[in-house]
This record gives sequence, C-alpha cells and structure tokens, in this order.
Amino acid sequence: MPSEEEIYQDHILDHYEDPFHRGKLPTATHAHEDKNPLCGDVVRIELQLDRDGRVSDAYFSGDGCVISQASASMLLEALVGKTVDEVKEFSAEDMLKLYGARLTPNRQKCCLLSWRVVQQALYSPVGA
Amino acid sequence: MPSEEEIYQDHILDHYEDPFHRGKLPTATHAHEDKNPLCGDVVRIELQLDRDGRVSDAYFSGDGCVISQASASMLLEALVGKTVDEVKEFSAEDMLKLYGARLTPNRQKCCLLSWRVVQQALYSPVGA
Amino acid sequence: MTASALLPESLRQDFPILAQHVHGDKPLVFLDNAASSQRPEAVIKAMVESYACDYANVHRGIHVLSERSTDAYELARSKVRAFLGAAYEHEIIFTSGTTAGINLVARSWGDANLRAGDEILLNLMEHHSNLVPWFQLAERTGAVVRHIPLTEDGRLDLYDLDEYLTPRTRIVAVTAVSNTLGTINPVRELARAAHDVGAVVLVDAAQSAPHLRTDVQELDVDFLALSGHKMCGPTGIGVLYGRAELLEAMPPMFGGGSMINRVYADRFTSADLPAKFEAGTPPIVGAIGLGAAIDYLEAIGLDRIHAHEQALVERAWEGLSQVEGIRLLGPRPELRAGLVSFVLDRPHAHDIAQLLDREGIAVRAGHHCTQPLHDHLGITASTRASFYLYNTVGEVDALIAAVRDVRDRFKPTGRKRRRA
Amino acid sequence: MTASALLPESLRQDFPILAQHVHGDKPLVFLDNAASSQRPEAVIKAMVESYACDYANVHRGIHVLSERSTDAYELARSKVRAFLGAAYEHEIIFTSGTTAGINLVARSWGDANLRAGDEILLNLMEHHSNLVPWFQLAERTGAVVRHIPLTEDGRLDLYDLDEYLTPRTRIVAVTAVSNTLGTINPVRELARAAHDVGAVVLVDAAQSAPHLRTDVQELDVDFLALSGHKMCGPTGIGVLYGRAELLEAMPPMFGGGSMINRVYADRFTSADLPAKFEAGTPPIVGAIGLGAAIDYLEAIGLDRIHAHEQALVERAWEGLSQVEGIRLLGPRPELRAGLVSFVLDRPHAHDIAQLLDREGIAVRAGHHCTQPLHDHLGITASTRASFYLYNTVGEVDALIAAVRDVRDRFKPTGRKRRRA
Ligand SMILES: Cc1ncc(COP(=O)(O)O)c(C=O)c1O
Ligand SMILES: Cc1ncc(COP(=O)(O)O)c(C=O)c1O
Repeated sequence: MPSEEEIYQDHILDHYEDPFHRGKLPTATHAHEDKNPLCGDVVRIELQLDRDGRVSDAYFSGDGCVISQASASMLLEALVGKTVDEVKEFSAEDMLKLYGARLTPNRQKCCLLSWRVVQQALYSPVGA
Repeated sequence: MPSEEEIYQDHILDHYEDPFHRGKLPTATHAHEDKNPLCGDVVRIELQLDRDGRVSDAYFSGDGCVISQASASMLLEALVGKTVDEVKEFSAEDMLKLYGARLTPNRQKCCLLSWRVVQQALYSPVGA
Repeated sequence: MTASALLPESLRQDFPILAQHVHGDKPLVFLDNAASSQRPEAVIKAMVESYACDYANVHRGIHVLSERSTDAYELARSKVRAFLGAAYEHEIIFTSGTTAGINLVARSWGDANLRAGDEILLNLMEHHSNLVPWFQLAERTGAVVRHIPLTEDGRLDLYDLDEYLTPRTRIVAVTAVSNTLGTINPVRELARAAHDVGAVVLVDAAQSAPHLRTDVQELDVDFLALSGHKMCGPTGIGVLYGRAELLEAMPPMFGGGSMINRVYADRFTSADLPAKFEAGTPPIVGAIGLGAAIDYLEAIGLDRIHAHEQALVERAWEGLSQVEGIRLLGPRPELRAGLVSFVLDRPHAHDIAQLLDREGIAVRAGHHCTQPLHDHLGITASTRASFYLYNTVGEVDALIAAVRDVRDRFKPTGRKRRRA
Repeated sequence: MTASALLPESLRQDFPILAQHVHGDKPLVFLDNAASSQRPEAVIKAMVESYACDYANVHRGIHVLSERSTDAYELARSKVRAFLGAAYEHEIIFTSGTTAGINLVARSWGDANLRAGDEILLNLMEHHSNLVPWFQLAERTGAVVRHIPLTEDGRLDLYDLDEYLTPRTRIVAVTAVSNTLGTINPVRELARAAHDVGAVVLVDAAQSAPHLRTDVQELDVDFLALSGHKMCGPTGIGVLYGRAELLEAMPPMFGGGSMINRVYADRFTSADLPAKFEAGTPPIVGAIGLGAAIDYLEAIGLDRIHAHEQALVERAWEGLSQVEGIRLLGPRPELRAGLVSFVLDRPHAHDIAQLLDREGIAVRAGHHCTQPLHDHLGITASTRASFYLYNTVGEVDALIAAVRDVRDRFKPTGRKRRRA
C-alpha cells in the first residue's frame, strides 16, 4: 500500500499519541463544539483571538477515532499564529491535504470535523 | 378448453341476456345491497319472506360483469320457494357449484357477490 | 402515424418477460403498463449484481461492501436528481412509491402548515393516492377540499380557475398525466397560478415520469412523487422530490435510524436532508435498480419514448372508435399520453379483460383507483390499455380486433334462459 | 463449543457474495449481519424469476401475469403467517421494514389510543427505530416515556417492574434481541405482565426473527415488526404482525390505492385487513423474495441456526475477553444472540473497523443506532461483530486475532510528534 494511502502513517500516529494542545484554554475568547453524528466523534475547540485579529492560542478536547483526534492536533498546530482571515481561507481541501493520507468520503468526515468546528468557533465568542 | 372451464357458457349467457327476476319487488320484506369493492360490481336483492319462513319472491338489480349478474339471476331462480333455513344453509361452495364454470379466485368474488347479499338480506328487514 | 416515430421492435429483446406465450400458444401482449411496467435485463442484472457482489447496509459501515453499497445508493440518488432536473441531491428522498411520497407531504408538510378553513385544491381525475391523503389531512386539520372542474372531454377546466384557486388555497395537488383519461395536464401553468396566490404545488408524476421528460425546475413545482415500478424499475422504490427550503422546514415523519442527529433518553434532534426523511434501512437495492432503469430510459430518450407512445395511442384511438357500442374516455390523442380507457355498452369491463386475456392481451378493468372520476363519468368500471416503449403497432391492432370480437360476441341475440 | 452444533460450511456456497476476496487477496469475512444479512442464490433467483416471467401489478388485474403475481404475493403472506405462528393471514401487513412497522403502530394505534399522562414503557437498549417513534407520539399526545432499568450486564432489570409498569402504561415496546448488547429479552414474561395491567406489547423482532424461532401466539404479543434484509431477504420489505382485533380497530395510516373500500369526492371508507394498511402498490417482488428467504431458513431450521450462532458467539466471547484493554458489552454468551460488541481502550471503534476491513473482516463501528445505550454505558461508539448461519469458527478466530493485532499496534509506545 503506497504511503499516501496509509491513513495510519507515522506522523499521524505521532499526533494521536502526542497531540498538540490537547486540553482547555481558560483564556479562550471563542469556542465551539460539534460532533460527527454518524460516528459519535466529538471535538471542542477553544481559540484565543487577539486584538489584531490573530489566533494567538488554541486548544482542543474531545473523543473519537485516530483521524478525528490527530487531525484536530494537526490543524491547531498549523493555525496558531495565523490571522482570522487566513483561517477563514483555509479550505476543507487544505485540511485534507494537511492530513496527508487519502481518505474515503466516510472517513473524510472524521478528518473535517475539527476544521468545521474551527470555522464555526470564529463566529462563536465565549459567553455571548 | 373443456366446457367447465368456460365461464361464458351458453346457459350463463342466457341468464345474462334473459335474467330471472331482474327488477324491483315493491312487496319486499327484506333487502340488501353490496358491491365488490375492487371491481365496482353492485347487486341489490329484495326478498319477500312469508309467515312460514319461506322466500316467496325475490328480485335483483345492479350493474356489473356477466358473472355477477348471471350468478344473481341463477341464485334467485334457485332460492325462490326455499325456506329461510335452507337459504342459510346454501353455502358459498354451493353457489360456485350452481354457477358451474370454474373461476379464478378473483372472479369467484364476482360470483359470490349476490350470495353474500342474499345472506345479509335475510337479516335486513325493510324499513327497520 | 409517422412510422419514423416508432422505436425499433428489437428493444423488446431487452425485456425477458415479453418473450413468453400465455394460455398455450398466445404471444403475450402486455398492455397493462400504467398499473406497472416490465423491466429490462439491465435493471434485473443491476439488482442481482448488487446482491451477489456488492451488498451491505449503507452509510454507517467502514468496510468495503458497505462503501460500495453506499456509493451505489448515492449514485442512484444523483441519477434521479439529473433525471428530474432538480437543483440538489438532497432534494431527492427515496420512498417506497408515489403513494408513500404523497402521504409524507400530507402528513409532514400538511400537518405543520394547514389550519381549519385552509383549502386544498384537487380535481376528480386524481388517483386515490392523490385524494385520500388529502381527505385525511382535511379531517385532521379542518381544512377544506375543493376541486377544479373537468371539461366534457376530461381535461382540467381552468377557465374560472380563480374561483377555486384563492389566497385560502394552501396546496394544489395534481397529476401530470391521468391514469384513466390519459390527459396530460398543464402543470407549469397551474404551478404559476398557484404560486401567484401563495399555494404550493405537488405533482403526482406516477404516470408522467416514465413516459415524458420531467424537469422540476422548468415546471417550477414544489413537490413531485413517482414510483419505480412504473418506469422499468423495481417494486418497493419511489422518489419524493421536494424543494430544499420546504423540506428543510418540514418536521420528520417516520422516526428511526438515519433520520436522527442525536437521540437522548426521551427526545431527539433530526438529521439534515435527505436522511431526515429516510428513517430506517432504505430500499437500497431498489434504488440501485431504479438508477439502472433511469440509465436505460435516458439511453433511449424520453422524447422518443413519448413519440412512440403517441403513435400507438393515435392508432388505438382511431381503431377503437370504430367499434360498435364503444365510449372512449378522455381527450383526443394529441392531448394525451399513451393509454386509452373505454367502456362498451356490453359486456362489462371485467368480461372484456377476461376475454382479452384469453387472446394473450393483458389490459386492466375496473376503476383504476379513480372512483370519483368514474362516478363523475357515470360508470362503475372501464377497460384500459396502456402502452410503453416495447409495445408495437401489431399489438395495438391485435387489441382493436379483440375488442371488436368481444363486442360481437355479446351483441344481443335474443337468447332465452331455459325455464325450469 | 460442541462441534455438532455447527452448520456445515458447505452452505456458504449458497451465498454468491461470500466467495469473494477484498483488498486484493483477503477472503471476505462478513461479520456485519446485524446491520444487514446476505442472501442465498435461491432468494435472488426467486426475485429474478418473478421479474423475468411472472410479473404484473397485483390484486386488480384480470390477466395471467397479474394472477400469477397476486398468487405469489399472497403465498408470501401465508409463509410469513406460518413463520410467525400467527392465527390469520390478514394479521400480516407487508411494510418497507421494521422502522416502518413500528411507526405505523405509533401513528395509527398510538394517536387513536393515547392521551396526555398515559405512559409508554421503553428501555435504554432499544434501537432508535423503537425509541424515536414513541418520542414523537409522546410529543403529539402528551403521553410520557418511561424506561425499564438495565442491569449491570445489560439485561432488562425486571425486579421492580411494577414501579414502571402500571395501569397508566398503555404500551410496552421492547426489542426481542438487542442489536448492540446481544441480550435476549424475556418477551413472554414481559407480555404477560403488560397484559395484566391492560397494556399492549410491541416487539421489535428485527434481530430475533432472523435467528430464533418466533411464535407470536406463544409469546402472546400484540404487535411485532421485522425487516426482510436482516433475514436473507431483499431490501425494502418488512412485516408488521398485529392481532386482528387491534388492527381492525385502528384507523388506516397511509391513504391511497388498495386501502379503500369506496372513495367519494371528499371522503372515503377503508378496506378490510390486510389491505387497509397496504396503501399503494406494495413491494411485490420484495415480498416474494422474503417468502423465498423464509423457505430457506425453515429448511435449515431456526433452532439449528440459533445453536450454530450460539457456538460462534461463545468462542468469540472467550477469545476476545483475553485481548488486553477490551471491554465486552452485554451479558455472558448463554444469555445472548449471535453478536458481540466491544470497546478497546485504544484505538477508537472506527479505527478498529478500518483496520479489520484491511484484513477482509467486515464489522460495524459506531453507536449502532443505540445512542441512549451508549450514553448509559459511558461510551460514544463500539465495534460489533455479528454472526449468521454462514459464518465459521475460522472466521471467529480470524476476528479474534485481528482485534488482538490492532490493540498491539496502538499500544502506547512513547511516540513524539515532530516539533515544528
Ligand atoms: C433492534 C433493531 N430494531 C430496528 C431496526 C431497524 O430496522 P430497519 O432499518 O430495517 O427498519 C434494527 C436494524 O437496524 C435493529 O437492529
Ligand atoms: C396517477 C397515479 N398516481 C399514483 C399512483 C400510485 O402509485 P403507487 O401505487 O406506485 O404508489 C398511480 C399508480 O397506481 C397512478 O397511476
């Protein structure tokens, strides 16, 4: 099986076992949680947006398959430091590319869960 | 095709073209009307029951296929003069035998329509 | 009749069932297509292959067979979308048939939107499946059923339409083609008028989708229901098309697997379209078979199918109208789809059907699930011959000859019953 | 495990789909039978023959094909009657599946009989199809949903049953076999208790009818619903059994062809059973296929099928319980039907299913349409292997080995993400 077909590639398993910013972000300004209704994967993402429109910090929590959890880790690692506009421009396709391994439509939903949650979180100020 | 298979036998067509007691019975004591819901065949039967429990006269009216109309004619011809108990004992099987020709279950319903109506009419006094 | 309008007889070979003889040596002449059509080998094969190679339950499985099955099921949905000219795949709901689709709208949209005094506009040529659900809705809500009148020759009489179609009208439910009269109704015109007063429009396409090109956007209708078994597809499958905004606003009807987002101990939230209206395991292989039927019909072309049937019905009309004692129902051939219903002064429709059957000719006799229309016409039953792409001129001629023979046989002859 | 309990492996040859390899050279090991089963050649053939030789619409036709089709459809009904031990054929309603059957009862019987404050008794192991329709009914009527509690090991806890089952209870809806836990529920005992307080009992037999002998009179239940696709039959067909007195008193649900006695311009009267609940063209060939599936299952014998699955599930339970980090759901093997669900501490159910799939092993991962049960168990998803008559000991062993391998692969190893 060629490496891009392998959805449990080493760097993915690395993110699964040693995730980027898994946890809570007490200083979050924006947050959103959603799930993949068919699978039950859940992801919550908390963002801290600073005054000049940048994602200055981000954490995720949740439960689910390797793909949904590793992809959340990868996504946050890639987004921290970016501007809100850059995050908005980050497309579903970009997310699948970032993940790297080729996924069937069913599993793409797992991979896009955290991406959907981030996009929604931008519009979900905490305490609003 | 053997004759018993022929549902349009001569004696049946005779009853269709020259029916026994087609019409109304102004002196009827009992009457009932029903139809074959799938086909739309309608038969109304009016009976005159006399004091000693005999069918002293009977007429039918209605609209429908050769089988339903000819069988009504045959049935009344056979029943006039019989006692109410004899009519009650006259079974669905007897009716099919009286008709003579072999019928598929679908067409048996047409043949049994007037028989059902007669059985019901015995319990349906006019003006009750 | 222009011979060039006819499809090649060779396509009969696609339909295994047509090759048989009945009652001994009579070649089967199948003219009962409005009740249900036959299906080509390609459709049967698509179903067999699904069951024999690629079957598992859809949607929720992470394994090869489930993925193949899900892909095939969703591909069928996309074929239906294209076939109907719908804008989105999630506007295509798989149902068990036309009847189920209309009932879904009457229950889900109807119960949510109708109040006492609102009006439902129908007409007397509708099939029971497009009448009874509305009567039930009227009973539940206190809404009122009204009818567009019919012309003498069995068309919708739209002359005084604004008497019937008013701001109180909430829905107009109409068949695109009458299954008894053959009338092709002016759906687009009616939809425009309905929308002008704020009513929604449901089209019963059971008799049109198999025979005429359908484009829901061009027709500008809100709901449209069809059955697979009348268009070369399997039994147990149908489609409800609904405009996305309407479907989105409607509550789900059946509860169960797939139609949910989240289920708690005593409540639930609904899934998005189309799953919201597809509770439980769907008719998976039925949908795949319907997809194959659509491929088959599209490869021939709906316009060519219509032209072929048009040629047959003209010939049938012409020939039958010369039979003594006959009454042909519905408008003249140019205004109708490929079926013709009639009554003889004698014998009754069932006798005609039975005698035709002996000649190998399958027609339907009865009220064809249009009792109110039969009442309106003052008859209890009629005989219907309905054509499809595989019927031939020879079959039409056989029908005409056989009907003439039946009438001859039942001509009054002065028979006398034997007196007892 | 007694080897004598096993069915011969040769019957796998009856199922064309099982002969294949997936992902290149992996023999297919199909353990997703609780979602949907596969079907033998005999069932596929019955459907093909119907479409290719004997098909027309049923009931209303006076011609050879319609008579053959009607006979075959009604013969299927009589096979179902015998299969379920029902008293009368008119107690057998063909539906599109279990979900449709339960919804029919909830709408027709439920709306007619429930009032605010009445109680519906459920439990948390039910499938969404036996929960959501009752939640919807409760919302429409103001009735209240209550739940029989579950024991630690996933059985109904009937100890304090009279706290839950009271004269306010109008219906008890229960699955005969849990599709997630495998639990076989004491339906007969529950039915007796329910009848004692005047409640009716609906049984969801989706997971029992394919695997265990069913006798509605012996169980003394009022309604029972099943799906053809889980018992070697086609998709799009199911059965609702209902006791005649109850069905007779219920109003029709779907309106349309067949279910009517007489239709007027604005009202109708209903047909007798079973037509009253079979509006529109039924899933004719689906019913015929289900009849063939019943013949197939009966020829083997439901008791032998159950014994076979019993042997497999014991072995699976035994083997899987030794995998590190596993949690098996539901009661011990003797109390369960032929399926086993589990969670590993890592990875997630979907990853397990995906990795098993690569070995050719088809299992299901997710909530199996039992979210409330998963909530109750404190998990979001599980992996389920479900057996049927064609599964073998070798397949069970392959499953156990593959699950062990997956767990090994995801054992924590101190991996580190590459830091940017
Ligand atoms: C216990 C149980 N009930 C109901 C259903 C629903 O059956 P269907 O999807 O065929 O309507 C299923 C199957 O998914 C089930 O396992
Ligand atoms: C015009 C029309 N509407 C609705 C139906 C009902 O279709 P089905 O029986 O497939 O639900 C039919 C066919 O019988 C029909 O001819």
